[in-house]
Formats: sequence, C-alpha cells, structure tokens
Amino acid sequence: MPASYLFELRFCRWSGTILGNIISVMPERRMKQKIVNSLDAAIADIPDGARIMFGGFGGAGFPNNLIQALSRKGVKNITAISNNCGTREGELGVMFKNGQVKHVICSFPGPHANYFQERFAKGEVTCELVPQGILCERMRTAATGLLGFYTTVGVGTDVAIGKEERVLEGKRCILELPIHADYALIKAQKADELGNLTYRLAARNFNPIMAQAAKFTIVEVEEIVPVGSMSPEDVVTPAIFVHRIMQAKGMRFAG
Amino acid sequence: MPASYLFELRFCRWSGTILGNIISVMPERRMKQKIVNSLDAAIADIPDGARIMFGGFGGAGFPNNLIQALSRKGVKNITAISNNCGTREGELGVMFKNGQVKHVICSFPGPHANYFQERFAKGEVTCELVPQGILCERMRTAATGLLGFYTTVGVGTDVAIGKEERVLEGKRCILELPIHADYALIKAQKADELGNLTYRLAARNFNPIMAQAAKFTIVEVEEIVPVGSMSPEDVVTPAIFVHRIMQAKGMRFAG
Amino acid sequence: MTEKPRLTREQIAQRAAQELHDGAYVNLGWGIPNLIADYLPKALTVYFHSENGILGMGRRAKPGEEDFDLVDAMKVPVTLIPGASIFHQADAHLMTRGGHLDIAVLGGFQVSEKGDLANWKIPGSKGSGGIGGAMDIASGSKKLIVCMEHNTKEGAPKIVKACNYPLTGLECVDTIVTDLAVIDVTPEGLVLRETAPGWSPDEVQARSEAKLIVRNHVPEMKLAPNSH
Amino acid sequence: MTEKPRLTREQIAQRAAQELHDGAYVNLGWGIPNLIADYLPKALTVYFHSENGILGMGRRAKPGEEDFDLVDAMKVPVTLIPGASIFHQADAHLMTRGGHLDIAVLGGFQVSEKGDLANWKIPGSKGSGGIGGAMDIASGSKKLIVCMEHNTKEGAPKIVKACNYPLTGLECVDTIVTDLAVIDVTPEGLVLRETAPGWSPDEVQARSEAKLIVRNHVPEMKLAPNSH
Repeated sequence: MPASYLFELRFCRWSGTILGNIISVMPERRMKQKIVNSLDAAIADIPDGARIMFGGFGGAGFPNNLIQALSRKGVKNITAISNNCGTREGELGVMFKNGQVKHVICSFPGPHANYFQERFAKGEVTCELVPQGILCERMRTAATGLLGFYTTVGVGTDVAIGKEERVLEGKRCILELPIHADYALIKAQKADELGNLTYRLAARNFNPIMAQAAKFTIVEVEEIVPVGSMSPEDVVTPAIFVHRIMQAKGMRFAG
Repeated sequence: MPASYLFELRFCRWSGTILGNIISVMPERRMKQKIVNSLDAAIADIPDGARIMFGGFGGAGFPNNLIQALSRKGVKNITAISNNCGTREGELGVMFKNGQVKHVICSFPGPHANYFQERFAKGEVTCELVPQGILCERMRTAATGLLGFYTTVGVGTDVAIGKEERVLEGKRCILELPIHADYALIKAQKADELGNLTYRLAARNFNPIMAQAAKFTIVEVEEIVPVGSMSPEDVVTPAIFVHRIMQAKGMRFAG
Repeated sequence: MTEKPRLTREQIAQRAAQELHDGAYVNLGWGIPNLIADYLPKALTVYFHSENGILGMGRRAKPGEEDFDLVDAMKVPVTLIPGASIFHQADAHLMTRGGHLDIAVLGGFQVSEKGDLANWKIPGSKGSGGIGGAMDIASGSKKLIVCMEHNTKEGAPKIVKACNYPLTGLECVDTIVTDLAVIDVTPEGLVLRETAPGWSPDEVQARSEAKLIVRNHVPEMKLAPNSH
Repeated sequence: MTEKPRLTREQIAQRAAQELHDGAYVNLGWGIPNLIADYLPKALTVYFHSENGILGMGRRAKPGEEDFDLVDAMKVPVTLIPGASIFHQADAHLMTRGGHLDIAVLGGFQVSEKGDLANWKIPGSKGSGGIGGAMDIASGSKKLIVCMEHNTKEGAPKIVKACNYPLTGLECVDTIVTDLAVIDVTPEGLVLRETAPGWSPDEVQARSEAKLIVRNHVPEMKLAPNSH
C-alpha cells in the first residue's frame, strides 16, 4: 500500500479535503485540551516559590488578568522575571503590594513601581538588574538549550560584578547565563485552539521570547479562533510553546 | 510650537494622511535606492575573497539568480556559508563547478553535491562541518553582537575538536564562536521598496538569519511592492537588514 | 549461516510508531524514521516538525500537488495540516535543542551501552560527510528513539559497548528499535524490552556486542494488524 | 555666579538633530534625546527604532488617536510610518547590540575623556535604579551621541576625566552635545568641535574636568532657523 494512501485513510477519518497545500482535517482530540474556562483555573497549579516570567512592556502586552488571578490565589515567594515591576497596583504592582514576590529579575523597575520600591527598601524583595537586551538573550538561551553566552554589554559596570570576564575578538566580554522559569504568563491577541499565537503591534514585546523560554506557558488572549483560520506564515508563537489558553477581555493598566 | 504640529508639517510635505495609526507618507528619497535593475549590478561589488552566506534549504529559498550572476562575474576564493553545497550544477553547485569557492562552512553538503566533493577530494576546497542548528546560532550570534556561546551539541564528537570545553549546569559543553560574513545572498518572496521582506512557506529557512548576520544583504525577490502595502506585523525581515533588492523570476534547481 | 526472518525496514517503522503518544511533537529523521508517519496508530494525532521550519506537516504531496517551497528536511514536497506554523531555521532548532520536541527518531550506525549514538559518518568513507540537524536533535529531544538494523550487512553488531564510528551525541538515546528487538537505555544499561517475532533473548544477545539486561519475561513485538 | 545663557534642552536636541543623516536608523533615549524627533531637518527621512519592537515610528499619537498597543519605549502612544515593521524585543535588541542602528542618542550623567558613559544611576540615590535598554544600545550602535547639560545643577562638570557614577558602558560615546558644546571622542581625546553661541573654548574648558583638545578655530553652533 503506497504511503500516500495510508495517509489519506488517516486524514479521511477527519473528513480531510485539500485546500491548496493545507489539508483540512479536524483533530478534535487534542485541540480543546489547552483551553480553560476561568482565570483561576488557568493559574490554579502554580505553587508558592515558582519562577515566573511575565510579558509586557510600556503598558502593552501585559497578562493583567492572569496576574490578577495569581494575586487572588495568594501564591507566595515568587521569583518574577519581567522587564519592569508594575505601575502602582497595575501590571505586576499588585504582586508587590501583596508581598507575593521575593526576588525579581528585571531591566527597569519603572518610575511608578512604588510597591516594589517600598518592599525593596525594606529588604523584603531582592532585585537583579539585567540590561534589557541581555534579559531577552538570557531567556532565549534557556529556550534554545544553550548554556551561556559572552557579551560586551555591561563590561566594566555593576552588571559585570561576579561574572567571568575574558577577551574574545579582542574585546572584553562577560559570561551571561540562561534564565529559566517554571511558568510564563503572557498576553497575545489571538490563539487558535491548538495554541498558535499572534500579537497586536507593540504588545508583542517580550511575550514570544518568554513563551519559548518557560517550561509551561499560560496565555491570555482577546480571541480564540478555530484551528486552520490562522495562516501558517503569520503565526508568531507556534503552538508547541503554549500549554494553556484563557480567553479574557483586556484589562489594561497603562500606568 | 507643539511637537505634533512640527511632525505634521514634516509629513504634510509627503501629503500625509492618517490611516488608522499608520501615517501615509511617501519618503521618495530613500526608498528606491536599494533597488537595482540587473542581477549583475546586484552583485557587482562583491570582491574576490569575500565571505558570503547563501540562503536556502531542500531546494527552497535559494537565491539562484544571484548565484548564477556571481558565477558569471567569476569571483574567486570565496568562503561560502551555506547549509549545503549545491545539487549538481544547481544552487551553489555552479560555484564549485567553476572553482570559485576555497572554503565552505556548512552542515550537510548533500547527496548531489558532486562538484563540491570532487574539489574537496582534490584538496581544492576545505570544509568546516557544523551542526545545522549551531550553524544558525553562530550566525545569529554574529547578528546580535554577541561573542560566543556554550552548547552541549557536538560534545565528544569530531565537531568538538579544538574547541574549549567546560561544564555548566552540570553538563559538558563547548564554546562556539560567531560566524561573520561580508555578504548574504538570500531569496524572499516579496520586498517593499524599503527592503521589508516576507517569505513563502518553507522557503524562509536560513534566509532571515543570514539577512541579520551579514554586513551587507542582497536579496532576490519574486515581487516588489509599494511601501505601506505590507502590514508591519507581517514583516519577517525588517528593512534595516536589507541593503540591495533585485526582482528576479524564480530560477529553481530542485535537485 | 541462513537466519530467521527479521523485521523489514517498514516493520521497524511500524513498531517504532507505537512509541509515539497522542498530541506529541515529533521529528523524524532520514531513512527508517521517515517511514514512521505511514504507520501511526489511527487514534493518534501527532504534530510533525521539520528542521527547515515547519510544525504540523501533513502527508507527502501527491503528483500534481507539489509545491517546491513546501518541502520537508528530505526535500520531499509535503502538505500542511490545519494549525501548522512556519518559522525560520534558528527557531526550528530552538525547538530541537531546547527540549521542546517530545520525541525525535533518528537512524543509526551504532548505539553504545551508555546510549551514545553514531549516525553520520562511516569510518574510512570518502568525501566530506555531512551532519545536518542530527546533533542538535540528539542533544535536545525529550525522548530520542533510534531505528536501525540490528547488524551491519556483514553481520557486525550495531549495539556496541562503545561506538567506534564518529559520534553524533553522547548518552542521548532513550530507546532503540531494530529488526530484532526493542531496547531501552537505562542507568543500569541496555534493557531488552521486546524481541522480534520468533527471536529469543539469547539470540538477540548473540547478535549484540553490548550486554542486554533481561528482566523477567521478554515479550515478542506486536505489529499492528495492517502490517505490510 | 550669574552665567551667560546656555542652550535649552530643546536647543540641545535641535543641535543633536543635525548629527542625523538621511536614511539613518535611529534610536532616541529618554530625556533630551526624545525631543530630537521634533527638530529633524526637513530634508531628512529617518527611521526611528524603539527597543520594544518597532522600526519606523512616526509622530506621537494625537488625542483621540492613541492606541495603547502602539507605544514607544517611554510608554507614549505613537504612530507608524509606511514601511514600519513590528518584531519582538529580542530582535529589537539584536538591532541595538548587533551594530545595525546607524545612530543612537542617549542622555548622560557623566562622559569620560575616553568616552565612558554613566547614565543610569546617581551614586547614593535611593531605590533599585534601573538600566533598561541603555547598556545594549551603548554597546552596539554604529554611532553613539550623548545629549546632556554640560554641568550638574550644582555646577559640577559632567565631562570628566573618569566617571565616578555607575557606568553604562566603556569607551562607547562618539559625540557629546551639551548646552555649551559639541565634543567628539577621538583616540587622542575629547575634541571641541563647536561651542554654544556666545561661549569661548576657554569658557567651555573651565566648565569641564577633562581636557578638551582645541584644533584651529572652533565655530559656534548653528541652530536651525525654526529655533524655539
């Protein structure tokens, strides 16, 4: 029996027809399993002490609804990896307000991160400042299974303290190590039922990197669309990086 | 004078109108400068001894027309960075047939790279074999201004010979260094007049990485479209990475 | 010595297909692994990854249907299933190396008792050789299965104490499916899980250089009813 | 001591805008640099980069036009020009660090005679401080311009022999535009290129800690006719 015939049998079960070179099949079994129906369910299994990446930059692309749910759940001793530390009680702010974060890895806490700064002043939160692009690369390094990289960024600055330094290509550089996380909480515009994601404008920012880098990625989206309605070329985050999907109307804290 | 008014004056000169949040302007001066009108002109300034990246994989996304032009020009002593080494005289094959390549950095020369293998057997071409994903990462490392990375890939194999080895996260890993290039010759589906690119299906492959990694990127495209006709979210290779554009009907060597 | 029938290449693929689980993201290498897609249990939905930047490959394109911009890693024109995505080669290998693929299946020349794999070059072979994506795939997949014949054409064992062929990766193989056996690589060594129909554990051991651990009863492989 | 008038922040931006060339890809940092977009010579087309993943930013959004998914690195709602592109933050910094931007302009607390920059933290300041994208931008741009006042409010020089503020980058600055001068960082040291209107090279040197090299005649800055 030729190979193509066997394939056809398999796809016929899903009433497959060929649309251009996209075969229309409906693998019902898997595609609904990533979708949950409440914000609380979306984050229910995140334990105290988890390392969590949070997407968003400049008021855009923050998973505000998931953050609010995480705050309600009351998890403690979180290590947060995020570009900033919230704007007042918005974005990550509520997590600092409630004393849920013990350590943060970020590039720029931000001028309105007052709850973070209060906890930081009291020594209740520790903070590792990372140059923004290096924050991206250290997360991507975890995502891609590499173990570290050398960069000129931060050489001779506070960032280099305690880091290995050497010369490559005649340039002083320091060794930067991957940033791993148990979870990523991200925001996307659309998900299909398998978890393929697209983002809106500059709300993309850190979200695709964090989706790749964390062991388990939870996304809140504005819209869930049927499988097959997204062009394969337009997918920004392939479904392999997405583990749980929650449709949530956009709560926004523009700060 | 408020800032927005000054901007408006500047854009009004280009008869600007607002389309959603995309302001319709026509900066005529720059946008035509990257487009050339012949394949020979597109590669005219590539000198003997250049280091050149060539896009393409599995018969898809090869800049065949630019390669043919480069072959006609007769440049010599090229260092080629490419996943493979051509299929007979197709793709990079013609460059080996004509003895134009002195060194190749690749992952898989391929079963039909007979001209490469002939030259290699005679010692006329040297070859550095690099695992395919590491080839991508070494190019991306050059693109992003980093100086090297550690990976477990290749540890204990021929690939590790001569490379620094250490242990990170309890794993043996080797240091891999960036691959730089003077030029990238790539293939895209569409370019706008500024050089923003999109690719068709699996013809994307190495092309976006090489565009980022080389000092000067020359692209052959099926179609050139007006500035503003590509959605900003759909651009795969932003114009900043593209230096010269040539519209060429697709010559294909599927091997 | 005339031997009993061994599994065909197709039957090796058929047995290996049973190692895939529902919803898995899977990369299939050249050779026998590439045949696995033809033998998926019908109840499974599996997402095939190709290292040239595809997730969600469907069946091969039929004659007349080929699009040469949509090929797999073997240059064969393929199709996409709904929910497929396209990305560049660096992201494709971010998936292989970064531990995102559930299962990868590669061909092999030799597997050692520690799970070292040699699959890219035969010693003394002419020409440059070629690595391709195998080393990245071997380094990062959650589960690596090797499909190969148990012995070379000359009868030499390919399940060895230590590889003397150029290595692809160290301690990377989880399971070996051959024309004689299914073998798991464990911290204790190679554990014989199943034998080919009609073959005893002793007969399989006799055709292996590495020691095979036999725990209790070793069943014979079951091939699916739609066996070739 | 009552001093002569210095350039305003807007005039510093106006002078710095003259350093941009047609077709340049440009990143503007917080503070004075962010004002530069308002003072571009009309003949120039410049493509503005934002480290949150935008190339081809247009003007700020007008009231009613704001889209809070389209903000610059300062959180200000902006617009796009045709030919703009959107990408993730890792690619945005691939551009900064990888030498793809033609010009970046940052604010500064101190610049040393070797071109070291300190711009992210004042010693003894409370709180965590914050780095943002400045270190990546400083490390990789083809040309780095720093815009700042020549002296602190207390009159201390910000052009120093060696920075005693926390550093942003070593030997990264190419040109300094202050309210008193335009200064180029060269292998020989800091070269005074222009002075503010009404200021002499000696007067500028007196307000600098680092030695300024004076070659021949040092002209006064010319601000564009549409000066504020």
